[in-house]
Amino acid sequence: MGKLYDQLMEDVRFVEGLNACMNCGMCTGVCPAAEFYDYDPRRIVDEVQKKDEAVIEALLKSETIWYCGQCMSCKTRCPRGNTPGFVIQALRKLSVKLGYFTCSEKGRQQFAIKRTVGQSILERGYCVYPDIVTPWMHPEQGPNWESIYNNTEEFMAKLDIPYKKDGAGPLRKIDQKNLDELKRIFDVTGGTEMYDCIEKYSAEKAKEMGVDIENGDYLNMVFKTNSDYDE
Amino acid sequence: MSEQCVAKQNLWAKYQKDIADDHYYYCRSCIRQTFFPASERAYLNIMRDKLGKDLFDDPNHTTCTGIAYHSDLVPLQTTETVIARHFALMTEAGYENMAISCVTSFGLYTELLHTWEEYPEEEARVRQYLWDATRREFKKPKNIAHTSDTIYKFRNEIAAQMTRPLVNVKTGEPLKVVDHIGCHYAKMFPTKGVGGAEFPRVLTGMVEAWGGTPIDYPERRHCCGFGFRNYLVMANRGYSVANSKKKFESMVPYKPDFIVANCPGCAMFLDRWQYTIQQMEGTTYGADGQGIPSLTYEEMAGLVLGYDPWELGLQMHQVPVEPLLDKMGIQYTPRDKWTGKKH
Amino acid sequence: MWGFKIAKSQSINYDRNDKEIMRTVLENEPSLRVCMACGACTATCSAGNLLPTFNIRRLNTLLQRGEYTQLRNELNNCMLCGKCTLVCPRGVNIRNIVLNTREALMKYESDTI
Amino acid sequence: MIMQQKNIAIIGGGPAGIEAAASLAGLGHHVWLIEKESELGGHLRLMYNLFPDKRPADEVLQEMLSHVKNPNIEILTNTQVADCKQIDNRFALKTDKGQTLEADAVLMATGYRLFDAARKEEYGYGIYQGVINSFELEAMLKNNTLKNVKGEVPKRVILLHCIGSRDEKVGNHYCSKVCCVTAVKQAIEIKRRHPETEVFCFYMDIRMFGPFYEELYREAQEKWKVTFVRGKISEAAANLDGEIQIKAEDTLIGKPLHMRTDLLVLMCGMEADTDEPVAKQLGIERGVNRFFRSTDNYTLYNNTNVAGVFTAGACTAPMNIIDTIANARAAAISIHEYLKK
Amino acid sequence: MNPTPFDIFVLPFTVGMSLLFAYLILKYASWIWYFDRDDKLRILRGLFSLKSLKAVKEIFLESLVHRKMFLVNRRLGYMHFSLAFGWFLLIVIGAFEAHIYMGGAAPFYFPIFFVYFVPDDESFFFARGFVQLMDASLLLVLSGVVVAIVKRFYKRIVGMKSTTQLRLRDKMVLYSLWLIFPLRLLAESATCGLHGSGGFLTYPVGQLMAATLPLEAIEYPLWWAYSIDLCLFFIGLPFSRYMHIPTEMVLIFFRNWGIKLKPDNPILEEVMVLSCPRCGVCIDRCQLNTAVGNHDTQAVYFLQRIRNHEQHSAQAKNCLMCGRCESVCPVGIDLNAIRLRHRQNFTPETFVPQYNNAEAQKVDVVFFTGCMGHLVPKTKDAMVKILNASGDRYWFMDADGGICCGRPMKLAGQTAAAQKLMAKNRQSIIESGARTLVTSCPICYKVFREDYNLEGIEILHHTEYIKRLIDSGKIKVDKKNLAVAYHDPCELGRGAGIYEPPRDVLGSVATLQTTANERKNSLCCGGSLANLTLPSADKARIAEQAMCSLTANHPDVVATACPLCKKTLARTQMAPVEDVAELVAEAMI
Repeated sequence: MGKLYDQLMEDVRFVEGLNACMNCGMCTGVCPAAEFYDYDPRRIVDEVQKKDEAVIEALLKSETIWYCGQCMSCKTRCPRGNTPGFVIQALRKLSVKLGYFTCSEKGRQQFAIKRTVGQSILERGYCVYPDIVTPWMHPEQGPNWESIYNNTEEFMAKLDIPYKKDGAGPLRKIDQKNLDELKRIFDVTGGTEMYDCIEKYSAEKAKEMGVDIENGDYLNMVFKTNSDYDE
Repeated sequence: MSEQCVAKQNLWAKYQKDIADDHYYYCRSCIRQTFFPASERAYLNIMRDKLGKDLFDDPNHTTCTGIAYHSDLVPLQTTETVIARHFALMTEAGYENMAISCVTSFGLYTELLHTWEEYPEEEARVRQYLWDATRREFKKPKNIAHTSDTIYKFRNEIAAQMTRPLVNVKTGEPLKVVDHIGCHYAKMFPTKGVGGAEFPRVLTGMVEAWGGTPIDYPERRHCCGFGFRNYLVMANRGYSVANSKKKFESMVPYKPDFIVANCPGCAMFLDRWQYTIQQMEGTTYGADGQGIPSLTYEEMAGLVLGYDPWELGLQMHQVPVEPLLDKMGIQYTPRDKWTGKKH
Repeated sequence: MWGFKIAKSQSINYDRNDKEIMRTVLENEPSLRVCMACGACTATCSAGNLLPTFNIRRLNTLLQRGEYTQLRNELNNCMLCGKCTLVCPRGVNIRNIVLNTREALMKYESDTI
Repeated sequence: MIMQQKNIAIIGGGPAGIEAAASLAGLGHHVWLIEKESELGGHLRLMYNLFPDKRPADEVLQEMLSHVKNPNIEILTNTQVADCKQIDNRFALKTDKGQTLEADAVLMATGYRLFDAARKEEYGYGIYQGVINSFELEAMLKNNTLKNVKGEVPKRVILLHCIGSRDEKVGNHYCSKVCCVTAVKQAIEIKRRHPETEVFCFYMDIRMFGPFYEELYREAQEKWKVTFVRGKISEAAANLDGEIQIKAEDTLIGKPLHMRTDLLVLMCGMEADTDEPVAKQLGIERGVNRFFRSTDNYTLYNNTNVAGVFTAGACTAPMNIIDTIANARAAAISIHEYLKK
Repeated sequence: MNPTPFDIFVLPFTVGMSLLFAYLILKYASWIWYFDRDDKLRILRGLFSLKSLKAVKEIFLESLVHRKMFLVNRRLGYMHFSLAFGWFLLIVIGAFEAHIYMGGAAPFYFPIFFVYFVPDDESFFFARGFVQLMDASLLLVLSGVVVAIVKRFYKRIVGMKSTTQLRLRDKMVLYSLWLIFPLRLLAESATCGLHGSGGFLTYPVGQLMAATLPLEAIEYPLWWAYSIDLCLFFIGLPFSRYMHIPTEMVLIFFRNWGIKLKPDNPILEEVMVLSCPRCGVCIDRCQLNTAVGNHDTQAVYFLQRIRNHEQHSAQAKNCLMCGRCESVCPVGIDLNAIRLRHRQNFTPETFVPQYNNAEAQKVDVVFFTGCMGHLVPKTKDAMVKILNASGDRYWFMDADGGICCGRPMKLAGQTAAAQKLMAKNRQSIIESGARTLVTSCPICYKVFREDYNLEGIEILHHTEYIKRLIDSGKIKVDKKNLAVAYHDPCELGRGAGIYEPPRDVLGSVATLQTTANERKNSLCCGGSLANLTLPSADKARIAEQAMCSLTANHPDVVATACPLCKKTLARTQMAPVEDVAELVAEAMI
């Protein structure tokens, strides 16, 4: 394993996303996450470009790299052609790869996303599907959604949507052949490996924290814990 | 024409995007099909039946993994290869143009093609991955457009068939429309969006062509707050809603009649967060105290073309759309909202 | 039920921020204005040497933007040793700014409670 | 040895052209000073006063113009060079008025083009009335018409540095050098007239390279109470009242900063005038910054790749008036030495 | 025995005098009442001890003779001496005269108006002598009055550049004081003129008046005027600066009985404030006056503001606390301590240190360079070299930076916060097990000595430590051909009384020059941390003033023993400035 900075340099997004930052602050000025979190993309880019291994390691274990919402507004504005959002992606990927993501509360959430969106891709062929937008996980979806969710089949039928049916069209069922192709792509491109990484390190962390991962306690915990709210 | 308009026209002139004329390979959106399946159907219907265009809706199409990618579940190469598979499916089906329904996908496809230009070795690597996994090969698309680009392109043709312009039938005034553009539509590659990143034309062009008045407001360019992991994980949703709230508070003084978005996620969030804020804080936005309806551009196009609101799936919105329908003078049967209307 | 709370903006809202303390301190120690943010104070700071998150240079800016909450927290770390004032190339009496800000903050807080 | 009188064509009648003409005439040469506008002076004509001494620009211009009242100088205003050819060591210039000028040397003093602020789309220049550029502010100061969109004295003015400079997004990697001190000068002038107006400068780095510039910066802080914020504004948008809402990061704190302002002044940088026809016809090379490339930046600054063609002033790089005058004199000496050979 | 004489004009005086006495008795009683238990015990124990005798002696020397003021300024001293001592003589001699005349008890107004009641009676014992003595005393006082009046208008006559500025109330009392003795002279002379009596002063003046004025008509009004003027003065006294006369004496007693200024008890401060005679000696000593041109913050004005309950926070902060004023104050007021007390009033105590020192090492000697020490690395390196050569087992406690000694915080009035810092350092020092604590910084040195309670640990400034090393032969130095002028740091010299060790050390490595302002009279460098508000340009002016004095004899090097002084003086670029330790390190063999 090379130095952290060298590992980051292996990611094309990092190479593309980081030229030389002059700390003008345009990215932070427009960043939605900087407004609502203690988050400063400029500082992250500046810290990374210093190539200090200890600093990078601290970042990989930090909360701060997980705040970015990936809107990429920073890419539009940077006068040096940097993309802090890409740098964040590279940092997060390395954090997952090295298992550092479990060091932070926000990083641990990767497990919840993997178990929901991640699973859905391989099981249904799409990231999002009505079945996974459960009202208890998504109270903000409101009563209309709740009634649709409870009668999806009937509702979609009335709208003439081929929900879980064969053939083309929205919400149709993806056949196994295509799902198999997706899985093989995941296998050869490192997608499966990354999923496994999330599972493996999360299981280790769950054990360390004494939280049961099998019965869903760990998932529930990472899905719902936000220390900022407790203050 | 005012100085301001001239300046905007000059700006838009710089961003004349090439949009294919016909024969599109259609790329489905995870979020749109989940929350606005009827919008999708309306889009296909408008393109095919109203505009006589050829679109191929491929049963083999899957997600591009964009949400997982931006949530850091999968590496870049996985997403690239899944997208490459779509290129292969398109090539196999004999198409060269893509119409992409999802803004995240659109941004990713654009980014991918850009990356391959700059880093050809990356393209070679992905071709190899795709071959290894699926034995498929592909040609890169000649043209990729967001589905809103195609509607924008044919906005005048739609206007010609329009039955319900964006006009308040009671006052005769044009409806005031707030446009919201998905961040990944043009912020990453301003030249790939109609009108660029700062004053995008894609939705305001439709609004103007169909008789409405687009509203500019200070937080127009701000993200809706989706933020991938910031919404997907319950604990983080405070961020997501706060960003939408920031937008609502900024747009309210302009008294907009409705919001229109080209990104499926944004349209959904700008709808649902109004409900959430109302429930959590008691604030209802909108001049009439009934919320500001947040439509997809397909729904907007469907309404002006005289589609039945419940066929367009407007009942899936949490903010009631009836006041808007009333303003536009659209007839609807309240009882059909949930029971459906067989046609 | 919701599992989250609507986040509050952490931005500096200059229009909304109260500038009373800033005005008081500027009146008592006008040298505050000429800070050019070189960071010499932070570099030499005795407290910053022991507590790297403490940045005496940032105090000046926080004060001038009316960011009193963060200011109060940071202010409590200063030992008043005076090195910052001694090294400042613009002759800013940083030590007196700290003193005045502490005094003004205390008065402000007792007034606003 | 008495040198035979030579003919020199100076393209551009701004400060560089004027000063070079005066110097060359003083050395005994005959000069055509060709200016496309109806008056000499270039951008200097648009300025109210000049840093660092705040001397009125008109006064400086008039003094410079008094030097070109010389029988050796033929001033051709409202004139453009339509065609230009090099024949052996000489240059044949045809003007759009049909004159043919046979010159032994050509001096390019074509100056600069102000960066078009509309290209920084995020600030809405041209779209939002409250967003103006630095020359428009200078005109307001010159005509005493500093007003917000409602026609009142602005309560707050923000000057934003580095517009079109140090910005890869518009293809300009270089620093335009004069904008920082111009902003400081303008900020002081606003405060001098309207002490109640709050004036802010948003900057990335304050570059006070000339004598008494740093002192001027300090004066702006200390005496005039101008506030300096380190951070480039990311976005500007008008609200219903026509005020401009800005978003930036206060990088010295590390947090986003939001505020409203009556006026947002974009301190536009300098760009090379790449459409200039003479340079194209003579094949004068430009550097990566698109300004004319010097043969050597240290010893042959005013020489170009074409023998007999010289450059002076802001067509070589962003330059202030003081340096332009010095540079024009240097160019005159370089031409004189070239013609001696 | 003569009958008791009386006239109605004595009433104003009697009333004024009675009121004054009543006021003073109440005042003295209230002070003692408000002292804490310890101080009350001190008074009880001291009252009938030798301490009281010492106090009487001091009162005689200082309040009457004004010995200290004579030492500072002879003309000013004479003024105060003539007024105070002359009046004292008038009272004492007058009392004897009256009592002898009466052959027993006399009403207390009687001696004051003796001449009126007994214009030409030479029958009693020493009557002629008394007349002459009283005239002599009156002349002494009058000479003082003349000097005082002249001083008011031509201050340089008494050798002062600045004199105190007065307010209206003070002026009225001052004029009433000035008038007392001329009126007495006129009234006595008028009576003497009518009776052809009088001494060497009153007789000629009386004759002159008789020749030129209608004496019968004006004699009686003059006595009235004299009495009324005395009354005015006595009533005005408690509200004027002349309150210092009755207060200073009390202060001297209190001091001799061992009562000290305390942060939480304002009584002694009140006594001190009232004791200030506003002689103005402090004004010319103050470099904020002489170098910066400030005429508002000097001790006399500061005390005046406190007394008058005027805004004085700016003055409390704007003081170098160099101690130059305190060291010459004729009344011996604790001027720095009072200044510091008034910084407590408006400073919050919300400070919580979130840091710690490096782990303590077990050694014999702890070396603490202090915050400022890190700004003069050459001094620091010199000390490391010397410590390495000493053979002592030492720990450089703040080698990588440490917690501030706490004195800067204390000087800013944040005592409780300062104590939190001190506690941390104290713990580290004690944990090291060292018997000796050496510091390079006089600021730290002072606070270590005064506030740290490091029992069993000897606290040395590095100059003291180096002197021991040289004396004991632990380090050897070579005397260089170098002329050195030494600058006494305020905190080390006036602050801690360390004048000789640095000079001794310098003497063994270089040739020490004498300078115009040495030891107790040394000038402040201006860098003082005690001044909270002084702008940097003004600090530079003070530094230049100090350097002008130090470089008068063109030394090769100006030496000092404080990192802050070194840094501040070096900025003037008027001469190379080195710490004593640096010169020693260079001279080590």
